[in-house]
Amino acid sequence: MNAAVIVFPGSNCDRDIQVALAASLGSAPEMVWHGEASMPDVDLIVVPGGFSYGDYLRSGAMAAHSPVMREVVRRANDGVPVLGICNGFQILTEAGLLPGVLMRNAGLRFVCRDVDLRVGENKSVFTRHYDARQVIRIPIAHNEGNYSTDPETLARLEGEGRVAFRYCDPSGAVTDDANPNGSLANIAGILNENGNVLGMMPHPERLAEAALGGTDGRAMFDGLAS
Amino acid sequence: MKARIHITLKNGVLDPQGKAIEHALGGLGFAGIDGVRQGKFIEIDLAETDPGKAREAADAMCQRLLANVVIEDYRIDIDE
Amino acid sequence: MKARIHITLKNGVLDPQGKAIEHALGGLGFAGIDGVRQGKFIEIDLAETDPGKAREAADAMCQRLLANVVIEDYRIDIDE
Amino acid sequence: MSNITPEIVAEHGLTAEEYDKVLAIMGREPNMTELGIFSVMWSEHCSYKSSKHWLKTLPTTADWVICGPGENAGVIDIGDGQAAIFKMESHNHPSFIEPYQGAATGVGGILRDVFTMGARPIANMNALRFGHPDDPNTRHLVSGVVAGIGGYGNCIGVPTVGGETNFDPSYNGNILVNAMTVGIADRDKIFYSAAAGIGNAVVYVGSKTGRDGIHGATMASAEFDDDSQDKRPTVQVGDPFTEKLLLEACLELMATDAIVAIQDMGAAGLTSSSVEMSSKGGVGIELDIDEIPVREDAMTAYEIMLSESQERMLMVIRPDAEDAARAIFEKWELDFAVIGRVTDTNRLVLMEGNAVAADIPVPPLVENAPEYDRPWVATPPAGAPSPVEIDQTPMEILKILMASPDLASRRWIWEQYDHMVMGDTVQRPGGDAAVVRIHGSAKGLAITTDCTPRYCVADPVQGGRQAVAEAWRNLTAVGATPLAITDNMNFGNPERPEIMGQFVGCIEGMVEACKALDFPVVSGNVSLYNETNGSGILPTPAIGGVGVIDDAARSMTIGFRNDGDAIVLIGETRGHLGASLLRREIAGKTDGAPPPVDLAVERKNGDFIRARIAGHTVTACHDVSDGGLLVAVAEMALAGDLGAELSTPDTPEWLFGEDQGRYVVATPEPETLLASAHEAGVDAQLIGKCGGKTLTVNGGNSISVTILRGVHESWLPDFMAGPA
Ligand SMILES: Nc1ncnc2c1ncn2[C@@H]1O[C@H](COP(=O)(O)OP(=O)(O)O)[C@@H](O)[C@H]1O
Ligand SMILES: [Mg+2]
Repeated sequence: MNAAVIVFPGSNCDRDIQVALAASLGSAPEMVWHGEASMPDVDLIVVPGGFSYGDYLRSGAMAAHSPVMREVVRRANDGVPVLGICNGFQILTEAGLLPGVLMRNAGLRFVCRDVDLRVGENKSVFTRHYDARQVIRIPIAHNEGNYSTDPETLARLEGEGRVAFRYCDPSGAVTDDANPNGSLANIAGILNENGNVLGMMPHPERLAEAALGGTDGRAMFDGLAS
Repeated sequence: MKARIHITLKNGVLDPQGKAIEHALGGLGFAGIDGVRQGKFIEIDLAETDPGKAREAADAMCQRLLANVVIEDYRIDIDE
Repeated sequence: MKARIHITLKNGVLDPQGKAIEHALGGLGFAGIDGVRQGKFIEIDLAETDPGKAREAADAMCQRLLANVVIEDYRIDIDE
Repeated sequence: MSNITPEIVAEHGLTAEEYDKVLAIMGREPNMTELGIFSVMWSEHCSYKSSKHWLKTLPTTADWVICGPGENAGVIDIGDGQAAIFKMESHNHPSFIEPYQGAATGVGGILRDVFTMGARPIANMNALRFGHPDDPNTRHLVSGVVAGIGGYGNCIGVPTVGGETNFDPSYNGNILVNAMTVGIADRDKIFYSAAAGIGNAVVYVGSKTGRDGIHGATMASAEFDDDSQDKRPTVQVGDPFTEKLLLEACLELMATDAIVAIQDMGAAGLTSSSVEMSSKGGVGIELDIDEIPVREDAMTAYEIMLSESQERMLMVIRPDAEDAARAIFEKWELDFAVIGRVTDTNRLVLMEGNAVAADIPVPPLVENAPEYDRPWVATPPAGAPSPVEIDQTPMEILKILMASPDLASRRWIWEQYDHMVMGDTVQRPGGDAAVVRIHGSAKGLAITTDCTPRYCVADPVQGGRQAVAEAWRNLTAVGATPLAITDNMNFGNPERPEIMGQFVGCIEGMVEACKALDFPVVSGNVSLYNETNGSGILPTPAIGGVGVIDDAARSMTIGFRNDGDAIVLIGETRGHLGASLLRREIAGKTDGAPPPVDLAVERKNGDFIRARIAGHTVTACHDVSDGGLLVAVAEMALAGDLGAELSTPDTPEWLFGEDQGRYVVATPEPETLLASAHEAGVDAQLIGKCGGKTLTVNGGNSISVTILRGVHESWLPDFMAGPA
């Protein structure tokens, strides 16, 4: 199992995901600079968190046009699993791999804290090591994680079981109080039609080790490894 | 030649910043505010001298990068 | 009545966003760009019906909240 | 006929005597550019002319100190061939004028100070002081400063892991924004600023130069008055994205052997960096003004030399390495320009085409910089505290204190900071010290910032001691070995003897504490003239402490863990209420001497605690500071979401006295702990046990942990939700 992590100018969670993947996959992923037009043959592509191009203009907008993204889109369409975390999620929506947009947090403030997430279906390669509806604790750290889309798209996401994670309370109840950024239907992460592209605002790589306060993120990477 | 571009959220797309500004203005005691929308205003200096060509270029820039046409409308004004 | 407000960085104030946008447009192959500045465009619907009063209100809003007058200039247009 | 009128000299913040020195050094009348260079180099901010005399008395050495004050940041040996590099710096005036950008560029500046020396920044801290919550400006300033610190640190991807925040009317017109950065480097790969190699290229990298912050350095040394608004155009805008690129490019280049010397461009930009590099290297530097990357047209030599545009660096490069270096900066899409050469003239020469725009002998510019032993008067002793009448029960008092501005939870602040990025934050904000693991190892650094200004104003010497001691205590409380400090001396107008007396007193106390605790000062910063219309801030010597812990994952936390654990108080309780929080919040008084710090006891108690934590005999530990014993216990109950029953005298003195050198610990084996304390001659007593959902004193007066959490957590968010 070998993976690639795309590095953009301004990415800053690239090393974090590299460490988390290495722990689960047993081998360090390749770090691929955004300027590359080609990419090694890999079984997993991760678009990491951070502030690509400073989040200037619109978060993810400029990175979505990097040369390497054309290749990422091609591989995604060939069925290669692609995981976008935080800024990576924003980039995947801007690149058209996932529907909807991530707008400014409803509270207009950056939010960094652990949140409870309710897993949706657990059929995808990303969620298969979780139980369906399991409640997990994962940190968020973003300014623009307020997911929004049109009613038709939302209906499809819901109908096709493509809402991978929702913000919830510790008991798993999806409430407004548990929604940290105003996201539509408390959406924290979504899948594409084929289920091989996942975008999520929370950072599973940040709680994948007991020393850092939790391991709920680890199951995602173990699931990808197996 | 200058392209002056207004990028605004499509009608129906909710605007958290606009909402927050409206709320904050209320908090400051400003009354009679029926709505606030926040957009972007981008000015681009172009070497191009032909207004038609300049507009075409600006339009392409909006389509490719400046606007997210899923949720945003844009308006381009060219002034010599 | 509508107040249309343009908020732009004062001359000489660094505009990191404009700089980055200019750079990205270059990367997309757009040539002949001599500069990009990004500002805000805010539209406010006001119950006020007197243009003068509306402008006064909008000006107060800019001073108190909308514009950061330390580094930004603003322009107000009132249309009925 | 002379171009340099006394008015121009005054506008440049130079006194007549100082200008006479300039004339003597130059042997002629300087031109405007030269005058500008002298004015920034001799400003309080760059020359430390009022403080140098006293800063020299600070202890700065220890076996583990690799580089003390004088370079961009301090460097200490943390073992395994690695060094920790850190410094704290103020951005007070700019943050008052434009809170977001002022605070953001403050963070950007301190980050550069640290990575200039070859370190990768691994943590940021921030020590903030705001005016009274009721001051109409306070909310706006808090919101802008916090957003600015987060905006810069979050974007560049360095975790902001802690800090401190106080509110006091004395800061109404002069908030304090002190930012600290800690970085890690290989101890044999540290970079310094001394230029060398006659003929070597002087290279400019980073952002282009604009008309940003011209005279920021002199402004940072000028007392505020009501027309300070006019000084507004000097505010600079931060570009954290460019700084991130600059950081990566510099570290990439530092991995090669291309760099002879490197210096960030901070206050006074190109001027101080080039003067610094030539004076440290005992060489001259010749710069070609036309080669300097500029952002605006028609910039004069004066503007270019005094500009404080951010995200810029100056380097001296090996001749053979120029192309390789250029390639790295081009990859990161940053400007890279050879703007001059190292010369053997000991002069700073600026060429504009073939014309000489400035020509200054560097040694006298630096060595003859003014240095004042300003007159000072010692702060009169505060005397015995007046009695405080109290009719509330202990728990009523506790509720008020826990919801008071200086004790309420700072969650609203730290949740706006990415405190986890880089994946090594073992202890997040909320404890006594942050603990950040050194990447790829089990070892960690503990980091804290501390100062109690109300103590410093009542008795500067005790206040100076206490600030250093509390930092040492907070590092100890997580189980770390305290190694060294950086300081940020924030004071009023040093030309007033009573203010200078506060400065001298605080330094004296710091010197004593640093010596007694083997806790040397390796870097620091001074911010004077924090004064509006003649009224100064509380003396605020902010201390940033760094310690090391072998196994970060085993660092101690403040939360009660186990039902039934015994609670033991370490350190003697005399019930000192002078200058206490209880006095201020409950009795509305601020009088009385602050609690004295017995440094010998401080050390004995701290060493005892550290040994117990290392021996795994305690399950929670928290030092006793603002608000005294009951507040400390309450914070431990909240952090662990577990109540406690105390059996202690329930007098205000006992429960809320702020006697120093104390810790509260929880332990399953109190007998062993008390016995070893007795052996070590450490004052220790059993004061209760953990358990339940309430906090109770002597089986009577009690409060539910949930209610306590409510008031503690809600003050700051509620305050900030008020009208903008
Ligand atoms: N401005 C700030 N930014 C981040 N964390 C802060 C800030 N102010 C306070 N904190 C955190 O809040 C906690 C309590 O602060 P403080 O009362 O100063 O701790 P102590 O009394 O142990 O020095 C600490 O963990 C500190 O790091
Ligand atoms: Mg403490």
